[in-house]
Amino acid sequence: MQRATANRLTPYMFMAPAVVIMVIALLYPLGYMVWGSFRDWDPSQTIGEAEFVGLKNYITLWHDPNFRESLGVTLSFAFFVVTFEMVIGVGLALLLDRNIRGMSVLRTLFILPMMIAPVVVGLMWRYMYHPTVGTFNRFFEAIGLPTVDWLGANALMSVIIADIWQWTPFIFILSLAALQSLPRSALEAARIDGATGWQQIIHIKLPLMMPVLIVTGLLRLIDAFKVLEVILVMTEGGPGLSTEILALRISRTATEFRELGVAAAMSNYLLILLLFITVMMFAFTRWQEMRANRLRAAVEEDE
Amino acid sequence: MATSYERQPPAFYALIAALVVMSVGPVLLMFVNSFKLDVDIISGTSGLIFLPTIQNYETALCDVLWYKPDHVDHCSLKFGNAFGNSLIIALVSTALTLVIGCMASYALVRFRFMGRDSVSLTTLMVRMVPPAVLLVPVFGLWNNEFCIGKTTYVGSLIRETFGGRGDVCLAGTHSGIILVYVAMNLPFVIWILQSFIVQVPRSLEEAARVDGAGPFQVFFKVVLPLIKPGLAAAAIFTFRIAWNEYLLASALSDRNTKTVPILIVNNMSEFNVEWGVIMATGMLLAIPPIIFTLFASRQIITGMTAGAVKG
Amino acid sequence: MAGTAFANPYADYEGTTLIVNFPAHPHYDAVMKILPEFTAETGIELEVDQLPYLKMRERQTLELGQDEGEYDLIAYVVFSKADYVFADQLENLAKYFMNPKLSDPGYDAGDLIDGYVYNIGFAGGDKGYLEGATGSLFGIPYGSETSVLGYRKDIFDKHGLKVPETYDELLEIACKIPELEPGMGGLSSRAASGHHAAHAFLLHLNPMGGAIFDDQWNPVVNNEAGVKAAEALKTIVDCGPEGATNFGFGEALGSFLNGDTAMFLDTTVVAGQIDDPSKSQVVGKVGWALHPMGVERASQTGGFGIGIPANAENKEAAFLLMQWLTSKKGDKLVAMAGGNPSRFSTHADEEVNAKYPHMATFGEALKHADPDWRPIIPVWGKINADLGTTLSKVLTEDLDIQEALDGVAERTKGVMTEAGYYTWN
Amino acid sequence: MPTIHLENLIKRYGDVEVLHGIELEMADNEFTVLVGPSGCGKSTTLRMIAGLEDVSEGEIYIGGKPVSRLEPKDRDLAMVFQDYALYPHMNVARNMSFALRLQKRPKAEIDQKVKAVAATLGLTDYLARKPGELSGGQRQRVAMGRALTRDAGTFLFDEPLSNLDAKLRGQMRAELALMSQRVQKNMIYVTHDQIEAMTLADRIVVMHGGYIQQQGTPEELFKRPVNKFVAGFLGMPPMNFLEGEIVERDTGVFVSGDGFDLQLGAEKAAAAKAHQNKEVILGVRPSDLTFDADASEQEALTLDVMVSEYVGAQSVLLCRCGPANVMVEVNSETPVALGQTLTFAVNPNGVHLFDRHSEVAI
Amino acid sequence: MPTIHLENLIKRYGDVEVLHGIELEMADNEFTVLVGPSGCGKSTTLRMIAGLEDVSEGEIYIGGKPVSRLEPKDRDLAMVFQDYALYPHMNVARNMSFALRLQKRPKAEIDQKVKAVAATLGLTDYLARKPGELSGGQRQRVAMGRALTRDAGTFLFDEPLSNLDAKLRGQMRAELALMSQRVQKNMIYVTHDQIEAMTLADRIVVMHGGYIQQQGTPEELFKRPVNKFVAGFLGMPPMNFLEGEIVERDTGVFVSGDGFDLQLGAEKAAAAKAHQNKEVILGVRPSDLTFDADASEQEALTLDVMVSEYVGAQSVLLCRCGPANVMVEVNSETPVALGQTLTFAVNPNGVHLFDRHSEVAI
Ligand SMILES: Nc1ncnc2c1ncn2[C@@H]1O[C@H](COP(=O)(O)OP(=O)(O)OP(=O)(O)O)[C@@H](O)[C@H]1O
Ligand SMILES: Nc1ncnc2c1ncn2[C@@H]1O[C@H](COP(=O)(O)OP(=O)(O)OP(=O)(O)O)[C@@H](O)[C@H]1O
Ligand SMILES: [Mg+2]
Ligand SMILES: [Mg+2]
Repeated sequence: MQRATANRLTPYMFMAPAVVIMVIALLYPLGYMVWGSFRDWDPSQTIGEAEFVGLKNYITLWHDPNFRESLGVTLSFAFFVVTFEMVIGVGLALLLDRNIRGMSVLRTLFILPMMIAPVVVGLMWRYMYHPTVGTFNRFFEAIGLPTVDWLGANALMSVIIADIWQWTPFIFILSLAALQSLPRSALEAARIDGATGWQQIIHIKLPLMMPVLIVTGLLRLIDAFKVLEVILVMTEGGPGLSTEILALRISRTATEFRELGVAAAMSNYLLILLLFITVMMFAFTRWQEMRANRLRAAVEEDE
Repeated sequence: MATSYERQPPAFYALIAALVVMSVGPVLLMFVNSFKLDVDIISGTSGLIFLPTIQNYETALCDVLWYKPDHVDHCSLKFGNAFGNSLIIALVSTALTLVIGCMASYALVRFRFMGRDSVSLTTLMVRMVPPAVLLVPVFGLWNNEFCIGKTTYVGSLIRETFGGRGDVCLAGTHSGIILVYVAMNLPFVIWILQSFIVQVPRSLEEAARVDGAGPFQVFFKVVLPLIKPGLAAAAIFTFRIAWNEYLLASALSDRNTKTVPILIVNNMSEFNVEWGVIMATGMLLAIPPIIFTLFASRQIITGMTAGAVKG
Repeated sequence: MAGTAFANPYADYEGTTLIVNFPAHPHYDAVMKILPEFTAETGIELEVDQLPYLKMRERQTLELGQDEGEYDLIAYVVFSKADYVFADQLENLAKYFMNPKLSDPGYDAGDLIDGYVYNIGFAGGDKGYLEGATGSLFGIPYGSETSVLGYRKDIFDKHGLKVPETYDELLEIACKIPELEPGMGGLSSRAASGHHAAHAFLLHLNPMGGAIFDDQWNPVVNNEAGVKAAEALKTIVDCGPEGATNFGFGEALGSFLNGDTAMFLDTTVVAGQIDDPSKSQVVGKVGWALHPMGVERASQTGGFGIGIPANAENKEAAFLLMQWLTSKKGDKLVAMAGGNPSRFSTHADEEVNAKYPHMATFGEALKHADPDWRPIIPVWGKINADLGTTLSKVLTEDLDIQEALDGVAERTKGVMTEAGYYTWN
Repeated sequence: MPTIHLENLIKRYGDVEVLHGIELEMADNEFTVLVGPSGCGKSTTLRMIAGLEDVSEGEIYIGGKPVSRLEPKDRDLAMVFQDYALYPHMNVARNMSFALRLQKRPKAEIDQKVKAVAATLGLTDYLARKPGELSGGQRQRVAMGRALTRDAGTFLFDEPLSNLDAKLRGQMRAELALMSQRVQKNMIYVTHDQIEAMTLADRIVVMHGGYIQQQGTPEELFKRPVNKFVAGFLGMPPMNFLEGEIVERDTGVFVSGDGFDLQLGAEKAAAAKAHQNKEVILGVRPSDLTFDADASEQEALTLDVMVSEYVGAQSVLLCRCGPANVMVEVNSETPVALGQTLTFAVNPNGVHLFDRHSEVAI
Repeated sequence: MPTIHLENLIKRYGDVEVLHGIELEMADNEFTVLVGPSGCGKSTTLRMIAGLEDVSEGEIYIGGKPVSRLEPKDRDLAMVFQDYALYPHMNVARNMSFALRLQKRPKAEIDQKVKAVAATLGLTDYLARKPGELSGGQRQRVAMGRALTRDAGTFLFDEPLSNLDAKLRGQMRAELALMSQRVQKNMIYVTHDQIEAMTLADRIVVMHGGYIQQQGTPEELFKRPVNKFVAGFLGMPPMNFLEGEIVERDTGVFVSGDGFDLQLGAEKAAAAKAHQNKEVILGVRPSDLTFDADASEQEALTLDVMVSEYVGAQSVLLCRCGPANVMVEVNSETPVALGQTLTFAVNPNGVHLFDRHSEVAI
């Protein structure tokens, strides 16, 4: 009998350490932050001293055009970044999913960009984007192309490119790992069934990788909303607000404007947004499962 | 058994080469620059027409060098020390995160239990908090809540042995930073590993259970080895994040627990961007994670579960 | 006993270790070189925590918030003064200067550059953040700077150009250079979104006779002086080196060091780098002149001061260090080490001038230093940011200057109301 | 070793009920074989005994005490899985020794045990291989070996020999038979193979569609199947079924249908009488039909040969008798022409009768 | 349909050589069955033909042209895997229709085909299930179905029936036999089941340890095995082997050993003469030993019964003849006591002789 109870406790035993740590180190501060978002909170005050202002922070933000603008920037940034990285990353993984000599070296080469400290990456790209001495424009000049005003007119694009460069490896590695742990026999069967390389990818590999891909995309999305250092170093959000994504604005609000309350409120907006996306995603997958089941039921009906 | 390598069309290699150039190019540039004087870097003398100098590395490593390079008149960078901190923090936190993380995700995948979904969603949610916001509360908590009063026995003991003042707090200690990193990376690990654990054939676990393995034995002896690819991937990222994270580290570390990224940032006052030194430090900083990746990515191998079951 | 005490005021503090928080900044790099001397002389150990100044500010905000802080002495940026004093986190220096055991009679406070002192040290006087009847001293300027005009002697000689005295001349020459020297920019100024742009604008605002606020805290940036300043900035950037629109300080200076521009109008701290062959290609080719005048001469003042945190552990010792650093002796040492002195005497000192010919000019510039070139109030950060982004739009997206500034003024008004500056009228 | 008792065991997957109340009592160290068509619930039953599927309803008793809440490891049993379920990251040796290593047995003992089992399974050369590098049969043997190295109280086998060749199968069967006598253990064994079932079982349990059809000694089931399904399921080639009805004549009781008219032996007749003129199904095993040209009408079937299958010593003839197909075996030497009509004597004790509707034996 | 020709096929895994030069020629739409003990290389051969394992040496010709460099899809074949290899994410229907969908066949046709095949395999109720929710046998049937829905030029089966019960197996066998006649295709079929091999094969190929031992029609192999291995491998219960030697007496040629002294029939004698006094092995199938109390010394074996196994209609007796074990079959009715000594007449045409060293048939 007591075994049965032990049995029931197992999952909790497995969960416990993770839960404890996250509660201490994330949920608690998180609550702190949510609580703070209702106060007019200056970094040199402790939260206790800060004056309670209710929803004021949220409302002011809602009407603040700058906030909206950078929300827009954030969304488009996240969208492009994630889409491109998914496509390139998965593509690369599919390309490298074979055993050729020096594979692990190749992999490492491709992961390299991710391993450089963000600040340095930022500097590096800022350097390469430099209008005159920058690598790109020098190259363009060399081959007689018109130079591009990278961090000026096309700042957002430039930032996106840099981020893609740095974070595609993330998708790449995870999808590669997923690919490698697919059931080989199913793939053999597919080859016998006359599937071309493409068809194998579309009908077998991708569907079987889907769980990993969804999660990966989601995590990447979340991170895309949090990119900070690279952009900070590259453009400091400029020109104008054209690259001031929310994370950046949040940290500026916290440090430059010294309005922690507002910063907190801002990140709560961000949080809500992300939650919304996430829940939508799950809702969608769930819905698909349900549909599949219903179909199944239907079929088993008319048998 | 010797694996036979597939031969590939030249086009394939061409493509790969191109991609490699794209991804490695900037790093290469950075590498080259780290051997230039700032003056050459700024003037962007591209290509390799310059006389390489190790000055930058000397500056970066000035506190570990046995001799005193003449161009540095005082050694502002405590690289050696910081490097040590980074290593400890990154390794420990990665290890912890992986173990704890995959236990949790195993529970989430294999067991149905109260509040399962809410847990898994919460984990994701906490991942969404921008560090910029965590900064202030965490700093407050680490300095005030998570402390041993200096009056208490333990506290006073520590103070006597290690010196310092005020209560003994998480802030400024390795464990303080490690704790945050573990927490930060857990959601990621948990979520990634879930999708790998799902793919482990259940009947293997069943076999183990019949063979007399308890839940933990099943997990550590059967499941864990089979999700190596996932683990490796996860490890790479956790390590990478723990290694490069700047914001929280800068808030939680004191002068003796600084990590290398902090050094770098501190080194670039906007009045005087020391390009060379930063590049050099950047390169040095990149080496450990690269080595780590090299080893980890060997674990990402095909056919872990070959021959396990029919189906 | 007492005899020794007289002999050595530092005796009581021998062996104590001070933890000091300095910015990563050429001046303080110079300071680092002279600190060993202090330890040698006083037996007071030092541990320095050097941070880039924005980071330093964050760090301090967090540290000063604690009831027991780490730092005994901090260098702070001018605009932190308001916050720290307001939050009661800086020691009022009065009680130390009053303490005979501590204060050195030979310390000639009058010799300190008053512009700096008022700007950086004082609080509680006029407008709340300046000197004045109600004001008192919370810090001492250290590593403070002013704006001067650097120009390429060789270029100017080559084309027989005259060093600009007024803004009109400045702008004219700035735009003539690119024609004379193809590929070379006139004057390299920072312009990147954020505080770079704002700073560059303010650089021209006072000379043009403008200001952010009038005495009733009403925003007046959008008066025609303001517009003139903005136009000046725009002209400069347009005639500047390629891609100047998103230059930060780094690029701006970079292009000057690189010989891509003929003039550089900004802080004095760059002098050191310009003469460093490992960084610059224009060593010895640069001459210095006063910040050109518009309707008046008004060179910017800025940089750092040093003060004692309220939650410091060894305040007396900290004061001693502070006093030593800013004493005539210390000041000269720093100057020789390549820092920027904060005493008139040092600027005049021929030994210093021998080593750094430009010092005289700098000293001259300081006479025109304007302590109130921008308000030092808690909400400034926000206004500054807004100003910065808006100007950046002006420079990149050709937003009309007048309406841009009107916008700033309006939003500023909002902020100020919010912050309660109009409670009395 | 403990008795095992299944009490009204029910299993549902979602709302599909796949086991409808299994009642089963297995005596000490009895060798029980579960047979039944694919998908009838054999594996499920086995897995429930092992504790791998939870019990939807009913209870399992091992040695008298209810175990359906216990973890598998607390039920003291070893199992061979239908889909091998080998640990892909361990080589054969480690696969087989896993359980023992968990029990922290002394190294020497483990080695010796593994070696011994490997030898009997002919795996000695493969001990160092990973499952991925083995052939199907070799994998199955490893799975088998994993169970045999244990000395658990109960052994569960789910088609442990299905991938082995006749020869090897024969050997393993002998091995098992020996083992079940030597070590006194309970064995529950799922198989498809007639011969295996017949030779190994102390008792055979025939399942169909989630129900138990009949259980008993091989001989019982073979001689006295309780219904048409069991009769048809056991025996290779399968029993022949012919539709007919009981007619009583003064000469005796006959079962007659399209193409035959057969007199029943004494005691069958007695049983049949009750079913006067009822529609029945006549069942005769090929082995009860012997080629005999001069057998009399009412003790024989006359069949038209359609197909002749060569099966080594014997040939199987597929013939027609009226509307029905009938299989018979003849010695391969007997010359047979297709389309030829032959008479086969019916062994009177080999006659089975079933009610045509309930399909229950008469 | 194309002929298939394996030319000196060699396969190495690392440095383990598992196939040593397979030579095989298969005529148009011939039904070839590969049999052999577990691990002898059947699957490997099949997988090489399919193009799933690359050829270490030698060449494969399909319809005359070398294919060993071709992708599987370009070889126009369908295959059933020993380990099912179902697509875990597709339900049964989609699993079976995958190939057709790839070929962009019209929806209607696909449905109709799938339905048809599912019906013959008894999978109709499971079309919507995912493989994970199927029983072992059902999975195997799906694997089978996947091949059958194709109309490829060549069909490869790797033990497609090993998890099915006798009944179903019988049906499927019939199905296959029919199909192989109806659709004119090449079939290469790996099995362990004697009966399957015998009944389905146009030609049987016996493999052992990576070599082909013998190939030919079932009857050939059964009647004239070229060596002891083949003789012992085919036939259930297996052939009995007794060590003895050839002795020529004036009465005729005898093979005599410990416990027997048997006169050889005419043509065997002729063959045997050459091997005067050579050490040989006498092989007799149980089916060639018939219980006959009054058979004469030199045409019979006298055996002591040790074990009696009940196998339905027949019982198998395990007896001793001198040092050797001998299996015989008797009708279950014949009363037999253990330890009893019985005489069995030997069918003179059922006598096989092998050289004791080379084990080659004489
Ligand atoms: N990947 C591999 N690495 C090394 N050896 C292997 C590998 N795969 C198979 N073998 C060996 O090759 C031999 C032939 O394997 P194969 O699967 O062809 O046997 P099989 O005839 O199919 O046996 P079964 O009837 O048991 O399936 C076996 O001894 C096996 O151990
Ligand atoms: N996870 C599941 N969900 C739904 N139905 C299932 C599941 N697993 C098995 N079944 C069904 O339960 C029935 C019994 O399955 P089981 O595996 O016990 O059959 P079996 O007797 O072992 O057949 P076989 O001899 O083919 O292995 C089958 O019809 C199968 O389709
Ligand atoms: Mg089963
Ligand atoms: Mg095989």
